[in-house]
Amino acid sequence: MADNDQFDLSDILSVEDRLAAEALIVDVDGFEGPLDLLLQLSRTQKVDLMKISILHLAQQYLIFVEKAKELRIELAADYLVMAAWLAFLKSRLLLPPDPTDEGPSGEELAAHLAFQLQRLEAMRDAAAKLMARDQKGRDFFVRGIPEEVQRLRNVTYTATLLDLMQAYARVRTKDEFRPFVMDREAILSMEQALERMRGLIPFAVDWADLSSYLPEGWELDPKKRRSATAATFAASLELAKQGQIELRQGGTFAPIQIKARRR
Amino acid sequence: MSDDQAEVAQEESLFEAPPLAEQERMVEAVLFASADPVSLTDLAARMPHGCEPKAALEQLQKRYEGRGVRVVRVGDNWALRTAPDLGFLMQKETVETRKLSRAAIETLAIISYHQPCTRAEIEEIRGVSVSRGTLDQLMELEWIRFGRRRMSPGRPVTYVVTAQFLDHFGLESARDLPGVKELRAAGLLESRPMPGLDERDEEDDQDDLFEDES
Amino acid sequence: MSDDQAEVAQEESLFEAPPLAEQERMVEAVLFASADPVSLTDLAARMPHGCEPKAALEQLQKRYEGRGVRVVRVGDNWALRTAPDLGFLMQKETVETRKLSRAAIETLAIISYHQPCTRAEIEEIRGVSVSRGTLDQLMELEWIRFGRRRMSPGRPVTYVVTAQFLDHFGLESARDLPGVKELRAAGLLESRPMPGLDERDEEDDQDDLFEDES
Repeated sequence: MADNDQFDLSDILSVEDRLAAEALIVDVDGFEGPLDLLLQLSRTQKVDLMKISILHLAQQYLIFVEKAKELRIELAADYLVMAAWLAFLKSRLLLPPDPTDEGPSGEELAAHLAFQLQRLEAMRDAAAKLMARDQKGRDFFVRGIPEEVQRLRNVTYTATLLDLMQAYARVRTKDEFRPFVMDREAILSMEQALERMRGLIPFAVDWADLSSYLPEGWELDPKKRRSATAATFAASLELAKQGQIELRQGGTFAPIQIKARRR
Repeated sequence: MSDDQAEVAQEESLFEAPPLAEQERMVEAVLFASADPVSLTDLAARMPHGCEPKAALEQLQKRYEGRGVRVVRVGDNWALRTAPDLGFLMQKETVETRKLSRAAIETLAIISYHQPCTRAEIEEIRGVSVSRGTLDQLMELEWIRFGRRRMSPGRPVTYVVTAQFLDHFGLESARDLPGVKELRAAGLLESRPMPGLDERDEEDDQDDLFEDES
Repeated sequence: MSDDQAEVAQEESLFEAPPLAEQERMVEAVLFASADPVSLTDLAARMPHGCEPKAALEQLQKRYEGRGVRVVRVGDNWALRTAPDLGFLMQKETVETRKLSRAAIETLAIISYHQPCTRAEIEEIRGVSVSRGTLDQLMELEWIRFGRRRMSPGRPVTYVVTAQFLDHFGLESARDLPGVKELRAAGLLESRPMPGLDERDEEDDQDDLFEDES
């Protein structure tokens, strides 16, 4: 508020009014929104919230807002929205009900507002009770020297039948092994993959990752792995189509697993 | 233990479980060693086969009645905590916590009494918007966490209180919150839509209440 | 307590010291919550005026005799510790599954195809030496065991696969393992056999197979 305004105000208003105005400024800052203000105002009625007069409360609120306007206090939009709504509620409560109107009655709206106020008050109460409870690290304490739990690792090893057979094949062919030589050595065709898979399928009794069906050694070179993966995948789709294998995948980008189809 | 029960126990285990008094010692040792609450499952997993941690725990709890340390229940877990009336001896151990704002305290209370609770519901009760920082602060304290998304339009996230919240405030479960029965009886924990506003999505809120605690 | 002492105590404190049982609770709570062992001086400083932590501590120590937790002296300080015989409860076992090493799976494969099979034979087939650890590991897994000693010079020990092996790999017998021809047909053997190294010896092996098992 500019100094000028202050000066004007002091001219117009009595000392009492000015004090009230100052209190108002402070208070509006202290309120957490219109509902909070309403709750505060309702306390001046000095009755149980269950018996509060909503009409009277609406009146109080409207006077408050009016006063704030007179004092050129900028009220946040939600205070004004509430004022408009309360003005509407007040008229509903005062006028006889219009039978053609389908909306909720003034009494219903008033009851809801009373409920909201009771609920807010109840939650404030509950919050205070919660914070008044004994708290950990303030009123009660945990063990000061916790003893670490030692973790013993128990390792179990696992291998699949395919691992076993591939290992044996690897060993038996080591002497005679020479790298696959092709015109394009990093390319595995789908036909090659299909032929290879056909031979393997009879032994694929358990679910196994498609990646374990790549030709020996191909998984080491990124280029070869890419080609072999694509070809093996295409071949597995073909085999699935022919009803020779089943395919499954746990989720997007999860490993694809295959096994022979039981007949 | 009746004869029948004894027989069942015998069948269940080839080895005889240690006597209850011994099991009580074990539960005592495990609870002493841990600063965090321990579950019955965890106890059973650590104790020899055939042990019944629940019976041992109940016996232990009785033994510590009126002592400087107590056996307390936190959700489905169990812990040892000093008796609250002796807190004055522990200035050295007292943890200085950041003072929570009024908004944070009220938000925490609303979540704990209304959980699972959406942000819109918190705002509806407080009558003002909830700042992101308030929820973040409560999350950082690990007093609230995300619950299941609400099955209403927009599938809003919900908030629920955590086991750490229960532990911090010495609560066995959210059912033990101060005055929760009275508030429910008074209908103040219901989500009541504004008359005239058709809020179908609010209808099944009550069923959700405390789903996580059971 | 003599009258004189009582008078001194009276003078020292305007308030009466709490009863010993209460002091014991206090000592218990402090020892429980403190991050370090606590000295008698420290206890006295924390407790209300007129308390006698030494007496309270002794009583507490007696109370914990034979329990899962004990009052122990650490230098000049005191602390609560879990009973040493319950140390096993502070261990948690976790099971971890790992793939067999290449050496192990190859050794296992050779044994399963060539059993009974000596270590020298395994080394001959693999073309590299087999470490004791590899065989031990397979023995520990109970996938291989000792077979009959070979009736050759030195009477070397042989290895055979076990029923657990068959169970793990879902085989009815090691005879069900595909032969080299089938492996080749399956594309598991990619290159052509070396001339001269025909598969006759392998067929012989198949006949030997499970001489010990039948």
